[in-house]
Amino acid sequence: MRLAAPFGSLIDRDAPVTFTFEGRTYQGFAGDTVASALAANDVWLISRSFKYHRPRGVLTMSGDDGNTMVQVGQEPNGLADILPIHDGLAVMGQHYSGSLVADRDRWIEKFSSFLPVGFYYRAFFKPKGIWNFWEKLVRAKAGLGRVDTSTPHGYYDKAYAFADVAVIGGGVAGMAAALEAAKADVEVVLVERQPMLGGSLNYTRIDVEGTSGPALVQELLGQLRAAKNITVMTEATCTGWFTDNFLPIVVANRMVKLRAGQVIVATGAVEQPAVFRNNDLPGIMLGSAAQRLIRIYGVKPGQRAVVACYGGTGYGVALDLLDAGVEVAAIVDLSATPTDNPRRQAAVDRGIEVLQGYGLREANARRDGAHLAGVVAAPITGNGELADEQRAIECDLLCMSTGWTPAASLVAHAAGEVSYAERSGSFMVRAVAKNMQVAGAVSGEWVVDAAIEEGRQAGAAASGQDANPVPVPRAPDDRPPQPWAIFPHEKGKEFVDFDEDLTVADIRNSVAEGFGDIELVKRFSTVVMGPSQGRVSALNALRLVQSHAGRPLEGARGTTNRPPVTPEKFGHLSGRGFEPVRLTAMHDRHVEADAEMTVAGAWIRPAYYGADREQALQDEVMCVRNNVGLIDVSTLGGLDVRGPDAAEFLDRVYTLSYARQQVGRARYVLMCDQSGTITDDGVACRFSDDNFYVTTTTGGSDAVYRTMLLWNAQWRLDVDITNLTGGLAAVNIAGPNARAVMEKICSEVDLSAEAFPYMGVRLARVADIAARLLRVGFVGELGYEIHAPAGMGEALWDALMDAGAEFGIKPFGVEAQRILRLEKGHIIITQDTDGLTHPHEANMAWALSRRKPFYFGRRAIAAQMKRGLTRKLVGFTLAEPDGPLPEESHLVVRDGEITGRVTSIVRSPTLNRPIGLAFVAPDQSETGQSFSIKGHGGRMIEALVAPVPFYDPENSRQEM
Amino acid sequence: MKLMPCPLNGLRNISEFVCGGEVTEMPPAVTASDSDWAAYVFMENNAADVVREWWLHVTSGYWFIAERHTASDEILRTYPASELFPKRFDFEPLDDPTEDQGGSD
Amino acid sequence: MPFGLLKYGLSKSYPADPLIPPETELKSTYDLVIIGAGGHGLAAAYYLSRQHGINNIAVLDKGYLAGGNTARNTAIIRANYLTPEGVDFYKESMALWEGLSGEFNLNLLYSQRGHLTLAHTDGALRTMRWRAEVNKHMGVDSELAYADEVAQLCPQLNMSREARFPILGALYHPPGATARHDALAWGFARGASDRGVEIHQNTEVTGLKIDAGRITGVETTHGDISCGKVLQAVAGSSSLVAAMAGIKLPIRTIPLQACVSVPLKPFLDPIIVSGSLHVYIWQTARGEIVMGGSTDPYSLYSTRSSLEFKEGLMMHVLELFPFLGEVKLLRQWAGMADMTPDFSPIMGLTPIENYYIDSGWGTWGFKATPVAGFRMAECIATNRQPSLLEPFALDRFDTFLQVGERGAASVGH
Amino acid sequence: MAQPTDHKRRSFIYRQLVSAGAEFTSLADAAVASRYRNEGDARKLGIADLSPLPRTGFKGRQALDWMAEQDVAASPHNNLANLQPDGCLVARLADTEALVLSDLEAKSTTVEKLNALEPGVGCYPVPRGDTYFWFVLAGIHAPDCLLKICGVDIRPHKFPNHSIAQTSIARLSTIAIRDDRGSTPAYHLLADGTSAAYFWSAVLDAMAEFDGRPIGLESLIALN
Repeated sequence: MRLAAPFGSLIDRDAPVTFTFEGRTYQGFAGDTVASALAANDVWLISRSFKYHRPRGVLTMSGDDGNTMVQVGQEPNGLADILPIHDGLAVMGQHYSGSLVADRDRWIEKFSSFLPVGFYYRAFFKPKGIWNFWEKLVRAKAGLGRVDTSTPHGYYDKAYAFADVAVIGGGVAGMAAALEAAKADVEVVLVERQPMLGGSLNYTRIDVEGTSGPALVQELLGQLRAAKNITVMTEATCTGWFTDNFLPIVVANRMVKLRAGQVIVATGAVEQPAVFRNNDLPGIMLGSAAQRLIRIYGVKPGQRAVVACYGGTGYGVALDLLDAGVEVAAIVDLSATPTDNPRRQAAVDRGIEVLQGYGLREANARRDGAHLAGVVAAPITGNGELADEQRAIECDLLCMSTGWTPAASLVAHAAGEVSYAERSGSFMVRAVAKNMQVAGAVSGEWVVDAAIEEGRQAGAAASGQDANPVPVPRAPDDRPPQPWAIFPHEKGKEFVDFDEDLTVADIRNSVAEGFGDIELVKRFSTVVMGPSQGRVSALNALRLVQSHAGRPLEGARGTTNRPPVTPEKFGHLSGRGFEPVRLTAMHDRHVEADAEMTVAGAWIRPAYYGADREQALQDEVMCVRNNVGLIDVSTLGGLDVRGPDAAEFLDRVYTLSYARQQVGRARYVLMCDQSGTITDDGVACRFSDDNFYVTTTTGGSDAVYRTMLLWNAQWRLDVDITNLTGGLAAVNIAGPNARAVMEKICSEVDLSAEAFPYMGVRLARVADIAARLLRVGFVGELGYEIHAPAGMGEALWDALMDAGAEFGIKPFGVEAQRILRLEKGHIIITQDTDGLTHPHEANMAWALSRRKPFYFGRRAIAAQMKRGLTRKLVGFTLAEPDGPLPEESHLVVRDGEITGRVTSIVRSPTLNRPIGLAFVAPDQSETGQSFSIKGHGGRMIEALVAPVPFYDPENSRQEM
Repeated sequence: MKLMPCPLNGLRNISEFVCGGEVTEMPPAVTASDSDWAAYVFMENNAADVVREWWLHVTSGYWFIAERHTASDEILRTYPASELFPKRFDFEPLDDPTEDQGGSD
Repeated sequence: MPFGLLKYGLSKSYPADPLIPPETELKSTYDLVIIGAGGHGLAAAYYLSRQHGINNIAVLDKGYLAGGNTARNTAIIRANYLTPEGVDFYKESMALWEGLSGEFNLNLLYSQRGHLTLAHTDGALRTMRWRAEVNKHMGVDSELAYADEVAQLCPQLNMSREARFPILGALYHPPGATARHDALAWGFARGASDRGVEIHQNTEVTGLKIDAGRITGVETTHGDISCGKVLQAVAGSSSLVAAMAGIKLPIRTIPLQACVSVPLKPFLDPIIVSGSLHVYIWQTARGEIVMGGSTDPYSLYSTRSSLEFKEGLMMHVLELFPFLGEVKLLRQWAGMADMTPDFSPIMGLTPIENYYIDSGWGTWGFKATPVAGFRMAECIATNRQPSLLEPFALDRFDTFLQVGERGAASVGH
Repeated sequence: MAQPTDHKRRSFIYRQLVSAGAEFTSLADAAVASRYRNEGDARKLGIADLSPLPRTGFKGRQALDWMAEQDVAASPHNNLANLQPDGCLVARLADTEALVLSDLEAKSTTVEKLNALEPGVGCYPVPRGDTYFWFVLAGIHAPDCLLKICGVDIRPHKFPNHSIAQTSIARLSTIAIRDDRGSTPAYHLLADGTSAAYFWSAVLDAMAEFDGRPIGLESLIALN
């Protein structure tokens, strides 16, 4: 039922909102959460528990528990108590079979005595493999919300933000901290997860009249509005602390990543439930939850209430209940003796019966089991012990105000110290990281004025106005420590962890199993592992574990607190999902030519042109062999190495030697790593004494470039290295007609074999585009690589295609190139080599200079050769050319032993027979030797070692 | 995210950088024993202590040295490589270089 | 109602048989001290006492039982490695795994869901076929699955050709399994202590006593111990402990992070791994999605969490499963991985006599726990390098002899 | 009206510009998008493609000295740009490297002049006109927009005019130079030309929330 104003500070009664829950239509107001709106409609059953499917409802009203998890549209596990409603919102309960009200899985609880903590470790494993059967049943019952595989990829993004001082928590302590910090000329950001600032003063009652709290908030709000350099973020959740004060803050569909010089944690405290039989029934909630319902949402939390408490807070709850028209049947005060507190006096004056020194034995459910019907209280005779005499009290609402724990997650993430203190009967922040301050309830300061003062001091310290703040002069904390609000019951069902349905016995039994450490109890019992991550269970769990394990509570730590503070959507973490793509200057020409594109790291390249792959490869290969083809090789890396020491530098980096290389010539380059493994290759073109242009493999340029920079930072040679990869478009025009085509558009250089021989390089204009001409070729035909400014790449491509049109020039893709190079016996690094291949294994001893004191891998290669070769890369053909074709990576096997593998194989269009490269044992590597390949279905295929190149062994074609 | 004080670019998110591993000394390239060389290539101090490391600021292609504590992740100091490597380094030549062409044109 | 549970309902006394033995006083001498009460150390103790009758053993840990990588790993078990030596080794491990629940009388939730290692490039496809061929040849069940088969094995995957990194195929490993990582350690702990082995938590080794190249004892925070032999099994601290013995290792210790979602109803059966996207993902019996990726970018002795890890991982998880955007991440954590140059462990004898090492597990030590314990026990009992461990000996690096797993280099687990 | 394909040198993304309704004008040796149908509001937020405009770079131990000898003065500090009398901008990226950007109307001849010379040992030209695309993000929302994809604090009060950030923007290695147009914040963005199409769409995505759209060179010049 709704209460009249001024109750309901957040709801807009002029803005009704219609939504559905479990298919039924309900009405709430703008500002309502799902749970508050349902409560206003007297709907208290919101969810079902994880293990026993017990009815669950509102507990904290602050999103700190997992009792109100619902399915909201395509979002599973939404928290109804903080999830705002809007028109048309469709909410469903989750984790039940049948309906939420009549959950057919309630039977499971009947067997609870057979399902002790960790029961699944005790059974379902005999005979061997049977778990695979049982697991399906367990899995079906486990889990909570459903994920809908048709859920669209929502729009989430991110933004960076910066502040000198970030204040997390917009309660009075946080507000005061922000105001004080802002007095220094610094940027302050104040982050509050609720829609409004003020924190607990928006709902708790700190005085008899219940007016001073709201007044204080208004005053501070006024000052905040006046301050210029404070940015206030509401409905903004800081989900964690990361190194150097990097704070993810979730706002709507964005994750803001706030970098702060100083962080002030003013996140307050979380009220803790009492532990007694049936303490999880709907209708049993925290005192603060009832007050949130009354004051923030204007909802009457029940008709007849009992308040369990100690100290003053609970009496404030009782007064609020009375003001809200709730009958307060009794106050169960757990403290042995009355505290002298005006709110207590007022409650007594207003005729509320106080059961002093009483505890809670049990709660009883309504006949349908879905709501609280009454509680049984009894005098406390010791820690968790109750006298036999007892009082049964009818009520539909029980407010628990029996203790708090600081919301210190951020302090813990920053490796501050949080541990149990007997003095307060709760966790306490003992130490905080540098560049972090704490203020208010999170630091154990409950007195409002002192919390504000503490906030001011934190703000001053954080903004550098006060380097080392003196500890806040606190009024001597005369409050008694929080009571031991755990009352075991012989019949059990006293829930310590609502997420996991764990009772006192479960914790006790975990300790009895030998798990003395809270971390081990967690792993065995899953306590604090559920959706609320121990926010309302860690305190009671630690109390029980330490007492049962006979370990001291003072100074005891809970389980490690890790991010996120509250669950984060994958979408928020992913954001837009930036994944850079590199396209060559001719990319669109390929697409226009109907190329099938393929991903090569960051690059996207043409695999082949046309729809029919087989035909395309055949045509492309034959066009290169018999006519002329054009391939885009812009993805090859290009590095300029310039300076007097350029040759010396290449000598140290690559395995061959370059000191004597002539200007105008290209020479192969091979790079190994320090362990002797081949890592990259290309050619080095010497355009002048102190200028080499070096190419790398596709995707290799960054690594090679970085390696060069790193080593020259140590060698200090007089060279400069520039990565031109993206800046140069490159094509390879190859085939017997390549020269004829080139002569049409490149008149500056004599292209004749004599003037511009194989492995020659020139600078010349091609189609009036300044270019580097390389007479090198991977494909084994007369050919030219043309490297030209990327901005003119498309024009270059067009010019070559036009010039070649009369010859029937065709573009060819990476796949045809792979075939062509294989016919020519060239290896592809990372295809024909692997993570350990050294040059000798790849038949490249010829590429290893023996007159240099150093190149990467020199010593490692020599050392490995002392062991002798263990494998060798050879060319091969098949004994039955028309027999079945093995595939790449099929194994070479001898007497059951793996001696190698096929690295490349193809049925050569040119030679019209299978050819390939394979690793074999050294003693099977002589030309003509036969070896066996284990093909499809394990069928052995005989192969014969063949000399490479397979095609044009005299190299007459590429040198013509 | 951790911040790295780059000598060239100032305080930056560490995701802008690549760690090049500990700064180690190369044994004499020609005269060192195989096992010394193996140790140089494979073995790591991997100490839980302040370690001198190579770091690269990727966008600017700038390698520098950082002194970082590998347990606390605290970066105590960063500076240009020239501070550790002030002058040109040359390898002592092979005593009798075999007369091969090291590959042919 | 399985019989195993009846007794709990019918008897008031709990528990029938405590999982973890009560702590005892630390003695001043043992035949063997095992440094590290994680899965590997406990497994070695278990098999030493069970197979070799050696039980005068103290297993020491600086923290709580199995609180290191045993409690922080990906809980994935597979044998689909690339090299014959690797496959042989993990094959034996899986064989042991299958019998452990019965042996321990403890359900390890060993669950064979099938394991898919996705290939997004033809190069990766080639590597997957290579692994499949080696696996099959060695008697391990693996097959190369092409896109259409992958779509059938895991219909939830985004198989769009338009994806930034389209899925071309996968290495399918039907016996790929998961298990309850903590339970494994408890089983070995109980099994070992039933045979007389002592486990001492919160007992840190601060020094090693070495006399003429021979180990003679250890110094601990609870006093010195003299012993004939010492095994170090301390993933994440291998270099630091080895340094006490004057041994340098080819190891870089790098954090490996992982995270878990809020529980969901079952929607994902197999284990999905993508090397190029650095993602592994599977759903636990509780319904949580367990996810991880590659190791952190630089070495660090810390289990701190980082935001950038989650950001990168979730970006790629959503590429594979675009419909998970509304699902929530519950918790993240980190372990410390000892990375070796050849992505293979370092096990067996060391230059120090009677000092044995079990290290270098990188990101995949969990699945090897039984076999590592079994073979290290043999190594310690016989003081000889078992043939199965030959390829993984520390001295391999002296001669630049690396294990070839680097060929399959990608996110492992 | 000129077409991008009238010239051999073309913007890396001229097709995207055409489909965005660009009209082109020939400038130097290429065609630049001078205006758009349904053009964005340059004062609020717009992005312009200046890739066709002249620019160059020099590297090497002597690079800065050599440029000084040509009366092209780089800033004494790294990561700071220096406006030259003829309107071109010299961005000092390191002790050994600088970038030279033409003025928006390409009146400056500095780039042309420098490229014509042949510096000696220790100073090496780098064809930045080809290695980098060149976009300008301008408007009062430009800082907020950049903060969605850039981790460096480039807000005007923290990042003075002519400051340079060599950083990762939308996960692409980018050089960002603040160079306000009159009172309007503006940032030159230069990065690997082969990723121009990717970057263009990533920035437009980030601009959408501010109703940012492509703008032509004309409205960029008009901002002064």
